[in-house]
Amino acid sequence: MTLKEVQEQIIDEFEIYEDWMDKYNYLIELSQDLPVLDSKYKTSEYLIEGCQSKVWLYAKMDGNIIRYTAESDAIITKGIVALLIRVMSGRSAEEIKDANLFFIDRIGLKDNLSPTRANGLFSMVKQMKLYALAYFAKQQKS
Amino acid sequence: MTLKEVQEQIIDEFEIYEDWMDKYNYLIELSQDLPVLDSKYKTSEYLIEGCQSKVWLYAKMDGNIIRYTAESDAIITKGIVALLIRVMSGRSAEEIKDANLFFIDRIGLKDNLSPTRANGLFSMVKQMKLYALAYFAKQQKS
Amino acid sequence: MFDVQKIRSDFPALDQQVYGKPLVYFDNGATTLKPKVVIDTLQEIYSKRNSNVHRGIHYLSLRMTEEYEEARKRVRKFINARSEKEIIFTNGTTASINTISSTFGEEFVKEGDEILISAMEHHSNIVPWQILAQRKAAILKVIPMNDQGEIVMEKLDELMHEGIRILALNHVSNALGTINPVKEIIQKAHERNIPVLLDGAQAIPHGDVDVQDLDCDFYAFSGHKVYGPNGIGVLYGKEEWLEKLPPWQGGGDMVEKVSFEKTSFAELPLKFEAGTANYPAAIGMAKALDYIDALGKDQIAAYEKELLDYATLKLSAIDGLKIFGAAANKISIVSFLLEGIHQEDTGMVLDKMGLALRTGTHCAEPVMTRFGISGTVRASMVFYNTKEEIDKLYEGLIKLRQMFR
Amino acid sequence: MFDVQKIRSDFPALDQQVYGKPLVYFDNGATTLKPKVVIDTLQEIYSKRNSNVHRGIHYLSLRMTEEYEEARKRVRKFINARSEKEIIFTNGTTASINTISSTFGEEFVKEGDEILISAMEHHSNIVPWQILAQRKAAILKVIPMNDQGEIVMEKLDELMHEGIRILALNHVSNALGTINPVKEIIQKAHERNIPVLLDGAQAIPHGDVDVQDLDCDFYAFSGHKVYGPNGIGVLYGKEEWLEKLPPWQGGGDMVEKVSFEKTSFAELPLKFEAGTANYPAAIGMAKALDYIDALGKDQIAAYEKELLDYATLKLSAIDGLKIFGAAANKISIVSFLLEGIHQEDTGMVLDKMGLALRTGTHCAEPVMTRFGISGTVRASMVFYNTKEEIDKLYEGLIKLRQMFR
Ligand SMILES: Cc1ncc(COP(=O)(O)O)c(C=O)c1O
Ligand SMILES: Cc1ncc(COP(=O)(O)O)c(C=O)c1O
Repeated sequence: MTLKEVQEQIIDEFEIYEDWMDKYNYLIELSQDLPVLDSKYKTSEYLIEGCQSKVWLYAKMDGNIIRYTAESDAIITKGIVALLIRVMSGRSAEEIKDANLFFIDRIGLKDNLSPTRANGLFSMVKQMKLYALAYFAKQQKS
Repeated sequence: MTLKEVQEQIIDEFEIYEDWMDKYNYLIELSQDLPVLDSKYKTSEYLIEGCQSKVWLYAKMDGNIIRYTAESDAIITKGIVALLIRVMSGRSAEEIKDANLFFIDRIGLKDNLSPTRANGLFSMVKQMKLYALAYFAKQQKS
Repeated sequence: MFDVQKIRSDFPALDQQVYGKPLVYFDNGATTLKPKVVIDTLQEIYSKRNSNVHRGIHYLSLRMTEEYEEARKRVRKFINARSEKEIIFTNGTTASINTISSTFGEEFVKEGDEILISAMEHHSNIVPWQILAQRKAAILKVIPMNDQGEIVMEKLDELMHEGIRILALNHVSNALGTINPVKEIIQKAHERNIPVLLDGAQAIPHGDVDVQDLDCDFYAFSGHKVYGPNGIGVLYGKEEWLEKLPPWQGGGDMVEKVSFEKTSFAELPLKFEAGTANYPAAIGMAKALDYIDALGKDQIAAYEKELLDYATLKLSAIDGLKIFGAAANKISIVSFLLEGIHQEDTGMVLDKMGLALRTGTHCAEPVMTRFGISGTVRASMVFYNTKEEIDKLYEGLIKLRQMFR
Repeated sequence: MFDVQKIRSDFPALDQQVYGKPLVYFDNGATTLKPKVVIDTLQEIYSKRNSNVHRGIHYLSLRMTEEYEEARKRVRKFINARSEKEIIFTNGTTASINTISSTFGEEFVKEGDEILISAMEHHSNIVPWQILAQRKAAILKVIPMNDQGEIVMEKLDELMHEGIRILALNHVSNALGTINPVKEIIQKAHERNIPVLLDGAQAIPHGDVDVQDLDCDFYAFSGHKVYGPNGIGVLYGKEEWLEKLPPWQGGGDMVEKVSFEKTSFAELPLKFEAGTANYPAAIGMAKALDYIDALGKDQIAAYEKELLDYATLKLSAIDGLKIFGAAANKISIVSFLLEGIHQEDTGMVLDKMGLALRTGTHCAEPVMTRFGISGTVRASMVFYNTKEEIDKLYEGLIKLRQMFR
């Protein structure tokens, strides 16, 4: 699936939830499916700090693609992290660095990912793209 | 005339002026009648400084009564100074220190004599009373 | 009787929905909503009477200056200061505290001196002193608190000695709600010649403050936390102290005469008011104080106590809910956590139910560190809140617990 | 066309009488009146949307934060700064200048260093540097002006050398109206590695300011002088400078992490914004900037130039009237005296005719000293003023001369 297709899939999934509580319930569910981050990455090096919750993000190159794993101490944030990883992980650096994450807005989570919301999610997306940018630059050089 | 009577006289005089310009014309006239302050008193020692115009005030004891002479570099202020001297000068220290200057309000000059109006007139009245207070204290002692 | 419904109708912002749910505003510790009289005052000033104060001799400027100085008198009366000279208008508690940390600091704090604060301060009453301590190579000492969130008085006695230049303490803690025994503490400090600054940001909205009775040397608060506009605050200082301090900011209004060779400063209070004053906000704040007085400070305190007791009882009954701050003497703030649920999750879910609570450290990170947590959820209630709203919070939390089990 | 009558109807305060005469408001240099859109914005915020910014995660707080940050973007665009990080909200020009005199001063000014200002500065751009000079034993140097009220450029060249740490200059003089050739001066300063702070309080309301084009290092202005509310101002600073400077005030919002041992500061721009922001005023000011842009900065400047030329011609014709400030490049300010008549007398009489002018030193005492006078009468005109109003001033002055002959 393309980046666009995954996002549309997510939008479809959320469409059935009319109510915020249902959306949150679904995010809580998603948070439980997020693979555990190896505790050796739960250090300040991988920490993305917001005002409220913490996110740890680890990225590694797997051939041509980037794989992310992450974790958060807050559950709804973790659910969103799970979505971000579902959309972004396993793609090429080039695709990720230019990714237009339209699904966030469409499923009503814009607040959580806006820079004025002092939390780690906005920084997380930035960090995901930064990793991609770095790998991409490396690829270009070699 | 008592302090009260002089003030009532002034109020009567101003009653005929309906218009501010007429009042000011009268004050300009009054300013010309103010006896000149001896230039030796136009020093910083006798200066009462406001934000805009300057007032110099000199007081001397004449037997039991206080005589004021004063001067200002602004003409309307000088007119008001003339009125203040007409009301206050030549009276006992006791009378001056407790003087209720109701005429100011009644002839519409309250603004000019309010503490929020950053000029010398408010400080001048204060200074006149301070002189009186000082003389009064001296009299009481002796 | 305290007619809450009538009072609520004075606050237009209470009458709204968020996410289709009626708003429950429990974020009053961050900023209070404004009564109509305050909003109208701002509107009238800007629509009709606006003009810069102090130096003008034209009609509008004179009238505005009078109103501004009336506002100062109003504040003087509200906190019972001796004179208007002791009332400095600033742009908030933070600016008031920084005024003192800078000027008092400049004048009286030397290398090796100690500055005493408490473990429950808001960042605004920590960081200015840290900056000062660093600049002057002075030492910042901290009075600890106990598990209830109260100052440990015995420790205070130990810490207080002649080497301390100033004690800066919040009157009421914004994170825990604790009302500190400031009168007693000030007495102890004065016995050792230590002046005391009180951060009154959270105290002023909730009860009677009499600076003469307290005998504090400085008192700071914000307009926006006491039902007034933003951008205005108060620094009270004893005249004898303010006379001794150098001015802080330089600019218009705070000078008497200016030349390139020599500048002399204005008398109090203007010495500390550089630049164009926020007179509309000062006048707006005075209206807020009128509003409070009309309701009655005692009645407000009594009603808010009722709210606090009700909320404490109700929330304590929730399984796994822990309240932080159990001081014997508290304002109507309940800071809590649900076991196993991050404060952010709690805040986000409650938000969608129309409940506005603050979550996080409440700008009092050391308090969180003290309790070994990363933050709390805080319900800060005031006289326009109701028990029904507390019930909604209760129900919301019950639902939330089910979601996260 | 520039439809002044339509514009006037946007400013409710213009529609009033004082002493039974229609108000002629020529005190715009002190503070401007506010368009309805600004007043309404404040009212709407306080009635509906008010909530403290930045840390909250509930609906109202998030919306308010967005609006506040939008206002910052608006300001960035208005002065063409590179990024929002360079836009610090303060509570006015005075606070903006003091921020730099304190932080830049703390960091970069040492004993014997020179600070350069001009002979036509407002007290707000003199006193902060005097305080700094005194604290650091630095030397304040003054660029003289000529009889027209213009910077003497040759003297500037002489005075400018490597020992100067900073040059602080008004973009436009509030007492004389002079528009300084700041771009050229900044170039000269930069050739000698001298950073430049511009006091833009009087420049921003009158024309286009592009901080990148000017290449100034710091730029300060006030909301209330640019048709916005009181209690808000802007400090622009080049990012590389702001990064180098220590924070000024300590408090909430300007910190990243706080502990008693170690506090780290927030990123720009929050590093310089301690305490609760005046977000309603910031948003109100942004509306004022929108209003100005809708009118068109060039159109405003052209119309105000017309007013200036008309007023200059008209007033010059009055016997014994002397205008102070005859710079080739001026904003619409006419500062004058009538021979033999004290400015206070002039102001008081004009006031009673409904004409609001400022009299005195205009917080620029050294300018008065330079011209050997104790003050002037100042008509400061903006786009909502009219030639008919200037006619009224002319007639008023004629009448006044007769009274005082
Ligand atoms: C040139 C200039 N600088 C600074 C200021 C000070 O502005 P504020 O009083 O808004 O801080 C003014 C306004 O009086 C001014 O005209
Ligand atoms: C106890 C306390 N001190 C200081 C402050 C700072 O007030 P402001 O942000 O209005 O300057 C606050 C408000 O957050 C507070 O609660």
